[in-house]
Amino acid sequence: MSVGTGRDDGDLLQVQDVIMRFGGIVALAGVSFNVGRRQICGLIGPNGSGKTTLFNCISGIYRHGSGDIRFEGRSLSGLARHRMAGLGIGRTFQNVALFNSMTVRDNMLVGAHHLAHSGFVAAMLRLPATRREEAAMQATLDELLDLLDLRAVAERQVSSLPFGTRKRVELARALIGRPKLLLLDEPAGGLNHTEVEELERLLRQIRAHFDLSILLVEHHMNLVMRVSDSVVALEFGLKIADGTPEAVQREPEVIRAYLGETEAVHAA
Amino acid sequence: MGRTLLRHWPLLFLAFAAVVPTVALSNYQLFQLTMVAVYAVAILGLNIVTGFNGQISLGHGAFYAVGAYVTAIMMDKWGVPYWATLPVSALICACTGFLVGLPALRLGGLYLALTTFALAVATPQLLKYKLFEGWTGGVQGIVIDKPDPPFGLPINADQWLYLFSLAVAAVMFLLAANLVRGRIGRAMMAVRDQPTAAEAMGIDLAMFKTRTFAVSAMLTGIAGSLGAIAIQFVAPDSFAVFLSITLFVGLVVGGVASIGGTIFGAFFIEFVPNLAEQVSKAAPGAVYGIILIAFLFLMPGGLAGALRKLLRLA
Amino acid sequence: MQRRTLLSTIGLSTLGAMAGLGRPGAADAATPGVSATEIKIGNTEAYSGPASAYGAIGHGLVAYFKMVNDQGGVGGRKINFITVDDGYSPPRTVEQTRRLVEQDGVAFILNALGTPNNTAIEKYMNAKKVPQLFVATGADKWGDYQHYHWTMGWQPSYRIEAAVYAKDILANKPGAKIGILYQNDDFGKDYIAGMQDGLGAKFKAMVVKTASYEVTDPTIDSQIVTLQGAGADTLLVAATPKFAAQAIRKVFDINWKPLFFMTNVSSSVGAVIKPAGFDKAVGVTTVGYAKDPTDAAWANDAGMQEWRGFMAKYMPNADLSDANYVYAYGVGVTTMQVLRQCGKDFSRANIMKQAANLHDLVVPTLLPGIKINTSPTNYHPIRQMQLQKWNGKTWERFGQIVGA
Amino acid sequence: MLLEAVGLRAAYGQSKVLHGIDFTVRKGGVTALLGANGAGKTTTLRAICGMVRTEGELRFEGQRIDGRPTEAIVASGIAHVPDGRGTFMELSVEENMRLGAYTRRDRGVAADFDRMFTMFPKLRQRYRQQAGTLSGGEQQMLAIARALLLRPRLLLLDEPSFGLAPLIVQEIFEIMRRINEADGVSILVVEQNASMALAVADHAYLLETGRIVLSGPAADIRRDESVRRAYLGY
Amino acid sequence: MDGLLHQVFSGLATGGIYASVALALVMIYQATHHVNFAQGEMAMFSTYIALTLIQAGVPYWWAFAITLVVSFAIGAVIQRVLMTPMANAPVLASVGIFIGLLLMFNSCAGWFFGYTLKPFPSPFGEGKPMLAGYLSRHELGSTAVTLAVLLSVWAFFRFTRLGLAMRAAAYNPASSRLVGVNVDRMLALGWGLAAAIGAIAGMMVAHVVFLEPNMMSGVLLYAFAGALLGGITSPMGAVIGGFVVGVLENLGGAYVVGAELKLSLALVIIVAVLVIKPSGLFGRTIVSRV
Repeated sequence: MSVGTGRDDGDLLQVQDVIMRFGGIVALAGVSFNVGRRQICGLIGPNGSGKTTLFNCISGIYRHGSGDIRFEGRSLSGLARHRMAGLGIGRTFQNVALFNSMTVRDNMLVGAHHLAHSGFVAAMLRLPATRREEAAMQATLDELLDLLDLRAVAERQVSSLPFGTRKRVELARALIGRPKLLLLDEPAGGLNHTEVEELERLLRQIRAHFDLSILLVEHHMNLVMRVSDSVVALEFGLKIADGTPEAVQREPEVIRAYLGETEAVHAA
Repeated sequence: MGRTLLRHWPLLFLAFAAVVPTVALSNYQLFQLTMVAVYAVAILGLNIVTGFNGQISLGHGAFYAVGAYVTAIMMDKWGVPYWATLPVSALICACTGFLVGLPALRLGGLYLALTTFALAVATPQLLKYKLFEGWTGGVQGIVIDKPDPPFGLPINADQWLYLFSLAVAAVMFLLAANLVRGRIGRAMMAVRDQPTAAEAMGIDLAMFKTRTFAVSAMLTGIAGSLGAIAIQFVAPDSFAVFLSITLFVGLVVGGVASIGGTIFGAFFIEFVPNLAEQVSKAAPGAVYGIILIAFLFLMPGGLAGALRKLLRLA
Repeated sequence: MQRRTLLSTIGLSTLGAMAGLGRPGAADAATPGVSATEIKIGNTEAYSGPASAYGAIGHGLVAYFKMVNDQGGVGGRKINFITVDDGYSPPRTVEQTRRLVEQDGVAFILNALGTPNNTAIEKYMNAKKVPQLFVATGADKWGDYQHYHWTMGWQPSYRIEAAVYAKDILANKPGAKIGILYQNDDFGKDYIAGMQDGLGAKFKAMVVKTASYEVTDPTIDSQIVTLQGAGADTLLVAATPKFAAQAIRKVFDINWKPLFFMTNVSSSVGAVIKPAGFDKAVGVTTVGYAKDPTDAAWANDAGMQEWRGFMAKYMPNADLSDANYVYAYGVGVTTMQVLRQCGKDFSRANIMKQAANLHDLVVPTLLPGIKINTSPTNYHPIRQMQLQKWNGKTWERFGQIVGA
Repeated sequence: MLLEAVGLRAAYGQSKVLHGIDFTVRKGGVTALLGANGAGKTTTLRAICGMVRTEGELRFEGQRIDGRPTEAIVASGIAHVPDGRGTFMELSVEENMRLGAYTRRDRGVAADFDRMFTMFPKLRQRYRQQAGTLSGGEQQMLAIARALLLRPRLLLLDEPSFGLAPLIVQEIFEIMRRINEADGVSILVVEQNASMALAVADHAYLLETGRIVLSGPAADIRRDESVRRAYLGY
Repeated sequence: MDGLLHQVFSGLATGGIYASVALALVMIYQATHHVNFAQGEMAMFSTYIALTLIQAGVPYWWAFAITLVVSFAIGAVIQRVLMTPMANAPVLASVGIFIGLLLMFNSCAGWFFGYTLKPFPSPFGEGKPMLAGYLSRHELGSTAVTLAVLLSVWAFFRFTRLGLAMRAAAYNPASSRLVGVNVDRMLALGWGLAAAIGAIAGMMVAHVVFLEPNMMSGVLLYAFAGALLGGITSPMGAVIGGFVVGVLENLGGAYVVGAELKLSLALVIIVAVLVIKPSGLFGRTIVSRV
């Protein structure tokens, strides 16, 4: 099952020559790369190199200038933001963007919003179809609560949870929508070594279990290099390297612009 | 046992509210309770859009007025029975709400609040506008008849009006509760809490904001219709800006985003002005203001917020 | 836990009962509100809200009936005057009126304020056959004895007043080009209707421009400019005091010198002429029916001395320039006449009958020569008035007392 | 001792976060506060600045500061770079920096501005720009500059490496060292990246669920592999 | 043509009134990020204080100065007593408090000072109208006062350390404390200054519309409109917005829709402008990275 096929065998995500300007500043100066199916792709680069901008272009928050972003062969240009989820693109946010007044359970259920279809009238009348949809959502929800170890806090309001747990809730919220591509914005931020190792396991598990691709923006080199199938490095809105983790971290440009000598050695 | 009772408290409340007052209270007191039911539905409408969806409206009196006028005009000009005007009023108010909601897509927070406030101020002048005068009766307004109890029920008109309003209110509360409890309600709150993330979850902000406005206007409009039937009179002066402010006060003291709190808010706006007036004829406004401030001072989250806190401690 | 919910549920319901404070006791007399020792009279007033300036009328009536009681009451009974706030909102007027009639069981409602407010209760009052006496509004509709037997006005109607101006214009300035500034509500629109009555077919030709304003408007400067720009040489201002005073000043400031008619509502020397400026108002014409408390002409008038005596004793702190107290006194005097005429029969029917049976009643606060008359086919107690012009110091009456 | 905490407890509403901890910051030293998420590290910094309700004793340069309002504590010489950096997003870089010097009335402010520009050349370029448009690294630099403009004697840093690229992280830690050595500013740093933190710190405390479970010279902790594996996981 | 000019000038005069109240709204917004619905009523109350002083024989400018001080104190006290405990309450509860204050001030003014219309003196003298009869001396004078207040407010926020601290406290209280700003004092100062600016507006307005308890209810709405149109973050914008609303309203009322829809027309224009430029004509759009 797929949407707008035609090039279904190609890569899941194709970023082609994307240019993005804010006023006079060029944030992305023609970036291209692909993410294959069931791949984990790491996106690295110094702060301000355009990672988050690119991320936001893919998820539709920014409208890029020229170039094209294709998902399953279908162009995302001009597509409304709320359509992304339906196509199969899920995401998390750098600083965690949960619905703070709601419980963990309700937060996750919002993640499944696009999977159901009943509208205002049906909801007000609580038609059987609506009830069936609700029940279906609950089943997936239970599964994820266990997988991400959130069952104990399911009824808690998210604003009362510690940062690390909130990050997991956000991940769960993205996963319940059954994405084919998961965009993760610094999932390791604020986690210590042990927690990062857990995250690494979790990412592999998720890929296997949900059969999806991940685009990972992350500064934590150990994580990126260990978990990614391919890595793309940006600087000043330009791609400076693209390839396997090993190749990219040996790239002199990457070392100069991003890693610095010690980190390169350390990560290796 | 306790939990079951708790879960069914709306039903118990409804049964209690239907039987006890009808038997025990005078016609005048029943009339007051009728108005409480009316205001409760009006505040409920406001709560949907402001409490659950986070779009602050200070102009819901306008929708109340539209509902009231639709009913009054239909009864007066075309002799439509009172109950039959409700669906029409609901539809027209929903459309009006949808249209008002369109600019709301671009205007956030404060700007929306003040724009709707301006709408509230402009409402009487629009109702008086000469082009509509043939229908609205201009400044004179419209006097309508009080409904008699149907099927030869052995009750008087006030008792019937109370039961009718209560029944309509109960249905509205049920619809609203269904709405906010399910997928749509969660999406409404998601839009309020974190619009960017909501959009990433596949929620169409524009669609949600305008439709929420429509539902909200529909509820408040139905309240307007009921209010017109109960008061038997509509005139531009009945829908001055203070009506919108009153509804807002009801929302805040009842508790934002609380369905049950709405009922308390309605009691507050119905009875506190009378209380204030009994305290001082010289400055009832000051007494009302002080009661309001004192209340919010003690319970900034409204009654619902205070109860929630209490339950959490217990 | 469920007990708390239940308790709060009960709490909510009892709140309703509390505000009403018990049910009315079974009536022991034939007429509700009338016992061997007292007569209950109800009144709704705008103590809060946009029209709270008129709250003075209610306070004045309270003081007046206190005086009556101090003097022994009427027919061996004291007056129990119950006045309540409706915030000038018709729905609340309905509610408060029902409280007065059903809960407090008043014999009748006196001098309820506001046209929309009285309209809201008119049907109810007549269905219940409770007198709605001397309503505090000058709308023309309050004389409709055929349809509303239980509802009666008091002050001269705005519409008749406007017709008086129209006749004056026709007589003295037949070629006038008239501009009208009116408040966009029943009050203002009655003046348009009255001008139509008075000018008849010539209305279209003579009225060159009408401009309305809303009570929420901060100023009416633009409207005055518009009327002047339309070439009007005669101006009728149907505005409440604040806007009337603004109009007088703006007309003066832009050096416009029209023949200037001003509604009686805004003829108070203290509240309109003085703020606007004594010299700026010279030439303004209005009709009067009551004496102005701030007009030097009545400094030694016996009727106004009586009023001042009352004010000094019963409202020592009140603002003596507020014409609402004069108004209240006049209403009080009229009401007492009705009650005295009732003799021993204080049934609602007899109260209404006597209210419609006033003959040449002289009220000390009304202009000399103006008398109150009612009959079963005349529900306009005050129909007479007299034109008067501001001469810089006082209102100078001229011409005959006119009545419709 | 520059800063001394005795039996420090802190709570948000009903939930207690710190259960009575003792620690000190040596004058001229760099102290690291390590531990997992939710251990209470950030809360400790907030407690020092009077941003949460506390019990116990806090002394800065011998004076009791617990219970005093935040702005008074700050004015006494403690600068705090909070988590999330606390940038005034809506204001310009210039205004952010001027706010940093808010408590100062001496004539050295202009010179300090220049010093900041030498230390963080990016800030000079972005001087008139709205701070919300800065990248994460630039915001972190702005936050540190803002804190230094206060001329503090103690600098509290909450996760200075958060969201930053490796090179920038190195740079930030380098700057930390310079501030400490050249300007004699004492530093208390909270950091997830334990290896980095231990590299600059001279003393470290390890927090676990609101209690100090380990403390000692940073060099010892760095060397002790069993401690590293057990508590720091690397 | 003459009529048109006349309408424009009359609109400018009324616009000046809106502008002066709009400035008070900008002040409180910049300082607290609230829109104070009671601002107009507080200004009205201050004006009564001024009138009481003048009637007691205090010279105009002395009364003016004392009123500013008293109003400042009232504003600061309200902030301290009412708003400080509400700091962590939901926004809507604060709006509720503002409504309560509005009712209180309005009702108390009627109670203390009566509802009778009162003339309020102008410091600029009565005299003959100026500018070929288009503007009265007071209208010119009060416009000058409005512009002077604008200049002070603008300079205060732009150049002073206190102005910066006040804006910072409104945007980000926690960070402000961390740079040593006493946030509570800033909020109280903001309330005080807004009340004082409101008092100036009230004293200028009262001469034109006459003093009575409901004097400001109409003005406030138009002042809101002006502030929103110009951008509530910009003192300059609010003043220009006030003038624009005054003129637009007059021209629309006189030539387009007739006076009975004046307000509705103004409303439509404002919504239209805001839909195109949501931060107002002169408001800054704040960019923030997601």
